[in-house]
Amino acid sequence: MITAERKPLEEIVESVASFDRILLVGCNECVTVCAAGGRKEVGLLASALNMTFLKGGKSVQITEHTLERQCDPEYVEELSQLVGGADAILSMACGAGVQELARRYKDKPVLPALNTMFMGASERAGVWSERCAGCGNCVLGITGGICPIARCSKRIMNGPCGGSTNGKCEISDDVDCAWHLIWERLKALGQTDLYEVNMDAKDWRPAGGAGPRTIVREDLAE
Amino acid sequence: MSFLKRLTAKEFVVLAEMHTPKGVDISRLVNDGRRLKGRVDAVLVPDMDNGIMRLSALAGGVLLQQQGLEAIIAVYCRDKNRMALQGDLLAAHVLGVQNLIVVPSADMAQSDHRDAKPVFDLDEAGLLNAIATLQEGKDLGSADLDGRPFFNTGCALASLADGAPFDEALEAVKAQLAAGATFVITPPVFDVQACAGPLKKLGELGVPIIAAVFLIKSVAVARYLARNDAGAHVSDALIQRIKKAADRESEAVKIAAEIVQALGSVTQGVLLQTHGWEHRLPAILDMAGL
Amino acid sequence: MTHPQSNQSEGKVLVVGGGMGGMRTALDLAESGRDVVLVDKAVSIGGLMTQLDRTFPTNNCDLCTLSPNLSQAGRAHRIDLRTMTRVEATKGEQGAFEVTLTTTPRHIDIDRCTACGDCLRDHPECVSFTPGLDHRAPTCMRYPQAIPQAYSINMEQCADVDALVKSCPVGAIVIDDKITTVTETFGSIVLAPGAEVYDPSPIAALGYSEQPDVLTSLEYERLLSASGPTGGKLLRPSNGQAPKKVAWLQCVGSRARQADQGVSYCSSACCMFAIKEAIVTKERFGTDIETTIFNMDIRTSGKGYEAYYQRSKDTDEVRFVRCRTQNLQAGETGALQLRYLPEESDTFVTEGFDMVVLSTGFFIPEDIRTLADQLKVDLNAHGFALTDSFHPVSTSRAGVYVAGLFEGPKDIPETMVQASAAACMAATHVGVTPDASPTEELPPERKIDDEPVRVGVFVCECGENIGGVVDVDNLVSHAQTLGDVTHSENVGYGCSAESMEHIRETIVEQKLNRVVIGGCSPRTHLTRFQDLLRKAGLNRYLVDIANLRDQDAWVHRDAPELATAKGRELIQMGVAAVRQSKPLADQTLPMSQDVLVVGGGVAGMSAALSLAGQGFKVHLAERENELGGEARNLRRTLEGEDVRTQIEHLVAATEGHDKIQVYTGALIVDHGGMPGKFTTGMQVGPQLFYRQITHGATVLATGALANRPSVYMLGEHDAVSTQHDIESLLEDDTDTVKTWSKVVMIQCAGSRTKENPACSRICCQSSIKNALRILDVNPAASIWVLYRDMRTIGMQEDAYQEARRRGVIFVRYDPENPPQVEPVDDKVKVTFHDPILADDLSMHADRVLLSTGFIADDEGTEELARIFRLPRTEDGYLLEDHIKLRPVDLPTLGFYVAGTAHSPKSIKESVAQAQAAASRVQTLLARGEINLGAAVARVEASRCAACLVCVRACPYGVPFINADGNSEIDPALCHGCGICAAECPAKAIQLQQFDDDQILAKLEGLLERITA
Amino acid sequence: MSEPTPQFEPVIVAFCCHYCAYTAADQAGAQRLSYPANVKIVRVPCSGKVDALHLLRAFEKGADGVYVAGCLEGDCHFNNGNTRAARRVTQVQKLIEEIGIEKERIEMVLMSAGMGDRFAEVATEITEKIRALGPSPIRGGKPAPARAQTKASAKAAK
Amino acid sequence: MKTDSVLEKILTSGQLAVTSEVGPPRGTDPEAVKKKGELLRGVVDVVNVTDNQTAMVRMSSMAACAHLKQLGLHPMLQMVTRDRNRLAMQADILGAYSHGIDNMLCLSGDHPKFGDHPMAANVHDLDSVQFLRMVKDMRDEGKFQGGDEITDPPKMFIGAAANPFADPFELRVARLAKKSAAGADFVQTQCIYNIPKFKEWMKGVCARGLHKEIYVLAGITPMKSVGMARYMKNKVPGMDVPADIIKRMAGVEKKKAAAEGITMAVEMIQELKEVEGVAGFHIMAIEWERKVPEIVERAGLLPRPSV
Repeated sequence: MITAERKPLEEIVESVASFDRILLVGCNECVTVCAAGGRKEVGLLASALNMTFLKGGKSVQITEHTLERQCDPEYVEELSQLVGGADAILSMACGAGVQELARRYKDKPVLPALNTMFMGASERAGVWSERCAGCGNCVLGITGGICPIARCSKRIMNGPCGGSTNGKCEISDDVDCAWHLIWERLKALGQTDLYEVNMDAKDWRPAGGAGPRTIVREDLAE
Repeated sequence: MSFLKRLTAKEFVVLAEMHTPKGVDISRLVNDGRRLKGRVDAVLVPDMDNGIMRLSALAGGVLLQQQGLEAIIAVYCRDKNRMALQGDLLAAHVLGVQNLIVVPSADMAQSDHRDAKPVFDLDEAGLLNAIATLQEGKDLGSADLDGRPFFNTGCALASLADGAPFDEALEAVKAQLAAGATFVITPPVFDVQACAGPLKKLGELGVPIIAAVFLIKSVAVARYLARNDAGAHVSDALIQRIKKAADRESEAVKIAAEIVQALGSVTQGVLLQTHGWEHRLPAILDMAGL
Repeated sequence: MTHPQSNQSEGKVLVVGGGMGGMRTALDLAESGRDVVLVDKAVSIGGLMTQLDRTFPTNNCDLCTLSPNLSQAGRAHRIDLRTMTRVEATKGEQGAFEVTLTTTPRHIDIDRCTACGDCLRDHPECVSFTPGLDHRAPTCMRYPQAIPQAYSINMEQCADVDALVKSCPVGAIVIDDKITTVTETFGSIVLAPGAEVYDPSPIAALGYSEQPDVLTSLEYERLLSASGPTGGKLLRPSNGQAPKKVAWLQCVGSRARQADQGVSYCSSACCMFAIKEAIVTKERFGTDIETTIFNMDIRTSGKGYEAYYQRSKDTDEVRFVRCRTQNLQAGETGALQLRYLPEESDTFVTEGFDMVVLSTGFFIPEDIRTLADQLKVDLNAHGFALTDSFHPVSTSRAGVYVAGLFEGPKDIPETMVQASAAACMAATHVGVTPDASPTEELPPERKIDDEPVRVGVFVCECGENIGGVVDVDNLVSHAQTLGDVTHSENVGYGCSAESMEHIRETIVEQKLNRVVIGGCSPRTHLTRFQDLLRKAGLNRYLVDIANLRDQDAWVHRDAPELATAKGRELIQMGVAAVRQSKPLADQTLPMSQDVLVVGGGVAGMSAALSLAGQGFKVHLAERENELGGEARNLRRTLEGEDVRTQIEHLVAATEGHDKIQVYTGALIVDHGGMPGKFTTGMQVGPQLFYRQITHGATVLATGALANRPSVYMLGEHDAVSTQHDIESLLEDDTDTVKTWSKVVMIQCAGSRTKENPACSRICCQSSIKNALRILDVNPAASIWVLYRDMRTIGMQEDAYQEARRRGVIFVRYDPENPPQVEPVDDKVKVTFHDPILADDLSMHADRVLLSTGFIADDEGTEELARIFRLPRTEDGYLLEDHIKLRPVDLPTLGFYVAGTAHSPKSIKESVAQAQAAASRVQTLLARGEINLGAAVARVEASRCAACLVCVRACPYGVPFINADGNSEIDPALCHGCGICAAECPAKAIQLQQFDDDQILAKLEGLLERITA
Repeated sequence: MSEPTPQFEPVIVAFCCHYCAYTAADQAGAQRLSYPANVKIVRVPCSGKVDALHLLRAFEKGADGVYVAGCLEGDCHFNNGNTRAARRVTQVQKLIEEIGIEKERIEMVLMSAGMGDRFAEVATEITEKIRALGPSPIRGGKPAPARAQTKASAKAAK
Repeated sequence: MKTDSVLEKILTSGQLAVTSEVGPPRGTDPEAVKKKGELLRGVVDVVNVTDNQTAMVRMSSMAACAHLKQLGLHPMLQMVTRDRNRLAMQADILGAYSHGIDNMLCLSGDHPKFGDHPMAANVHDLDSVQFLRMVKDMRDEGKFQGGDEITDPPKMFIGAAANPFADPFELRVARLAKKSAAGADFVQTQCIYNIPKFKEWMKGVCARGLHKEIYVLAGITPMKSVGMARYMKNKVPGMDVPADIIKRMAGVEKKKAAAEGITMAVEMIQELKEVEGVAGFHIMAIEWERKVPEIVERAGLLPRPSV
């Protein structure tokens, strides 16, 4: 899941300060699950913005709407009725959603209300952690299902470095040493021999090193 | 690795106690068991402890083994004569239950069948002897068996209370070890330091010692233990700690986990006794870092 | 005319007396599935309590607390209510009593009468109301919520029968109504005929007959009542002016030394009654009114009463004067001159008062003695029904039970306890009958989807309670201005039967589809109004209550304008919320019929045996290793009963009962579920084996502890012990007792103190019991009792007087200056101040006996209260749902309390409360199914993002993601907390009854004026 | 009688759980304990039902102070609704601070059903505190225009 | 001989090598480096020059190395993967070698979180193992990492760092093996305080025969004070300072603490000399270079061999 968190209110307020009618659009996918941009957060932000403007003596019309998914044109189309009545669109989706709105509604400023963070998993209620860096060349099969690219602070592919203590990364006791986890997992799987293999220098092209990436499924693409 | 292998390899073992139902609704046992799969080395199934008639430990143990757990079942002398005992032991082997623990029989004063006739055909050492005999391919009547069963058998220490109670219990354990038991399970330990003496003496026996860790669920239970069980060493500070906790249930789990951790370097394993709060076992294991 | 009766009525219980006690008995029996005939000689039921204005210690309006019971009694279809009916004769025995009942003609067809009052207006001479106790004939209806809601006519007084008949617009007058006599068969009989209040006229010195400003306490109560002769204004009958100085004289007609001065026992309730009247007087009519209570002892030994007494002194500045004699005469200026001898003085004092209230006690009148005679029920010397400690509501005749004042003088909570206990006992003789005759055919629910919203607002005045502070008419007219409100009115007492019917009619006539009641707390009254909507053909969830009483009028008494303004806002909020409400359906589950009783003392065992006797499976959990509780240490009661033998019997019966599963050494460790289906886990026996029990109801009989305070050298000197300690000594070692030449007893040792503020209730009688017993063994002993107030309530007073007669010396001490105890070899020296001698005395005692009473079992109840989530009082006793009317029910449905876990009490009171708890349990379990209400979480699948937040947040693990990939919540398992709804990031979950639209509408309703 | 000095009368919304705080409020009434009329109670089944959104909307509609009153710690009738509510209150405190509203304007209080006196005390204290803080900063501005919340189903596009 | 490195020569000859290090200044004045270098002349064989040590910006290691080289000392270029991608790294290696710098140490580097630029991009195009492989391939295959041939490849004597104490301990030997396999000729270890643990590690290294493939230089850092000891124990990632070391430091008077630290370092070297597989010492006297001669002398490592 893509995770995100709300930008500081001040930054959002500044970005929409010059508009009188704002269409605030949430997304019912990933950002709902990570409590950043679902109906509830849309409601909270609308309230907060409204109050901020009221405080400044300004009256702003905020229309709330939450789409099933902001990164699909068909869902985004749903907004066409509402966009006319707005001076700007404030999106509570990930960067993909924001860009999809901007692509579809070319004459409206589309502003992000969230900072898109990472692809992560939910550790427990209310806690999400980075799990995948989208590097385009998955090595999880030889690292015991734990990604050194996303989860090692130094992206070390032949770890661990010399800084880990008690299974924790040198940068913080709150961060697990990915290589410690990998090693434990490989041990449990009886695959410690996989560790001995030196992983070659990584080809970063699939990770975006070669520019924006596109996936085309020939059989599905029209 | 099986329970026996871990014991032999001197690795720390984690056991959990799971009671069979009084009745035939096994859903709770099975569900709690599934939740423990992969988290403990084996589950200990007591048999009619406290003199409460229930589903037999053998059946409970087999059920849990079907869930992918390894079972240790309790065997004792109060309710069966040597015929029934031997027959059930053979059955246990055939059904795949190979871990036994010989336990003393609970007093029937608190039983729900106080009028029942206690058998005591054998005593604990006699039962261990019977197990050894069976393993040699004979029964107590010296007849040859078709096929020899194999068991990994432990015994239970009766008391950790300093002085005479412990000394007597220790002698009994020695006798049982001599009769074939290979590991010992202690009564609940609440204060590892206070029990250091007895635990040390047990350690000197040279067999794996597994200490019971009991989840104290309430202040009343803590007080009860403090008042009624000299070997428990439940201190007033512990009672106050539970009492002052905002969430007594979580505090109890924390205390159990701390004891487990403290025992890590003292004994070769722990037996978690949650008595009905098996749903809390994962929390104890998490907190104890197991 | 006599109707020969068939055998059909075997399954019925006859309840005689329609006061609070009789009503409670009848209601309990009806709710637990028994058919009841409730007879009362009066024209309407309600008894004495209907004449009270407010009751202590909560100072609630009685009419408000009582009326729900009354109208319930009137409508419960299992109760056959027969007013103006007397018991004439009985035959047969338990299981099949044949009882002859005679009904006086009312000349009114109750079913037709609408209580419009036209007959009264036109023919006051022959239309009768019970005039109440005011000998100055009030002109009002006895009370506005009377049940049945009908008048009665005395045809003999009627001069023009034709005119009378014509005066009735509905033709309800029956000219040829005759006395009817029927003989019916009853399985058992409960006697709750009440008592009468002493008429002080014979005591000339009190001037009651001559002086209009001398009133009885009940008359004073009528004067305070909103429905009373002055419309709730405190005015002197003599001149119609407000009094500035009011005196109460206690023990008028009670604790009398001579027969012509009244009865010798203590009437038990008058002290609290007087204190309450004094406080209410100040609260309602001005703090500058001087209130003085003249008394011998203040006997406030009920639960919470001592604190109320202390508050009256400290906060309300009620003056208490202890004195011996008094007489009254009118002074020259019209003031009443009261002459009295203060306790600490030897000269008489004369003081003027504007009004004098005589706190008159109870006595059993001749007609009740006659009733007892007809029922062959033995009475004691005072005319009260004979009972014993272990059978507190059983009369001498098997199958006949007693409750309330007829059993002995008592207060309302004890009456309510006995009433339920009597119901429990009476129910043992009659089976549960199927609910064959639902008298209320509910109309089908109206479909309102297509209707425009039409809100009706009904605002209660609740007498002075709301109307005295809030401008109700202002609220009514304000409501009319609110959106969608099509009807708005003032309904007086909204919960009275009359008003309820009016509201129902209005809903139907005006086609209202949403209702807002401005009244008291929805906690207590929402269900009643929901039922009303249902009767009016609306879904029950289309109503909201604006809490104008508990959260407005009562708390803003000093600021009526603010209260009115807030009331308007509360109504606005209510209207806004109901506009958003939708019809909802209730969820149900079957109930477990098993009962968990916690505590194996006298109360626990009695409750268990009562329930098991009725066929319920009982799990009895006792934390000790044997049954018996504190009472194991007792030997005899004041009345001389052998406690030990009785306890042994109880234990044997409990352990031997095949419906009772006893768990000794049982510690409760967890609890969950809901009323009707609780699960409780406990650890049992030496190995702490875990058992989990599923049960429909829970009785807490966890007891209290014998107090052992570190005072007066207790525990430090062998000559100092508690009353408790010497029980066995007195029985088994009389030789030692014979060596005592001087015994000093100190009362209130460790009770009524800062640490343990409650009165322990039983210690005064214990000391009397032990004093008399010591004298039996050792007549030469000199016994001194140092006390603060002797609280020998009821018939215990006789024993107190006997002790005085036999030479026991009673000396009052001041808590500020308590007795001093010092060791002198094997004796102790006791020094104390004697107020009568006005001197310090000092004596060497062979034995000092401390009356230490009870202390709440903090160790036991603190944790149990946490596990069961029940509130406790500040001093650690379990807090009941309503101190007066629901003394057995705990605030969480399905939990009941019995015995000293509730408050200090005697064995007799404990057993009664245990039986009462058993009765209350039956009323719950008879419902058969659990109504989970409609407050359940619902998922709007199209919005659900399947994020698992609800799955993780639910405290009960109910939500799950279903095959469609959406969260699903089983309404039968949902507990209705709404946590999932609050956490759902997609706003896909709503908690019905509390959905966001409604909550936000409330906010909007409230804050309208700011944003508008 | 002296002329009452005109003072700022704050509007305070109290979300009270049915089992404890609301009962305590009724208790206060039964005991005739007085507290400021500024406090208006919204009854909820559990303090855990109070959504951050409700708290924020209360301010938006013009409340000067808001509090959530739940059961004592460990006493929640629904296990832990009160602690959840407390966490939400903390979250909303942060949010309103971002908006520029003093975080003291919202708080969580705990009480048992029997604590009528505590209810009155808390209501008085909070009212005084809010009174001292003055009107909510957002009340200085113009009224809030109604905000549209589109009802169109998001699934319609599917 | 793979290279012309003096270090390689000493190690190949079987003599104990001694290295030390200097940190370049946070400014442009080369004197500081030169001064520190002078202190070490004749005392150690090769002087490491750190690369943005502790993720703080300093004069580049290559420039500082060049200054030392001009003084006739033998510098060792340290390089971390944190700040450069593979292009920049290779370019700098070519540049360094062109200045006659023929020793280098390949590291991953401290995380920027600890430094003065926590907001900096954390490059890590390669990890240290991949880095070693790249340098080795440049030297032995004469190829850039991308595969193109190098005219006049750089002949670097390649070093790596090893922390025998970091968790998981059981992995530490294997990790050394990986570095060795990737191309490391020698390894300088993390400061050693826990000698038993170091010996255990060395035992593992020898058991695997690694000591025959890679030279192990034991890291030594003298303690200046008990405060430093505690800091190292608690604050420095991957450092293992046993309690008895702290106790020993705490047991002496404050002004004698530094001397005690030196003595302890000397004792350690003497003890470690006897350990199989220890090929030399890397003395990291952080900002205390003036004490290195004393340590080396008292440890009986003087005079340094000339090769």
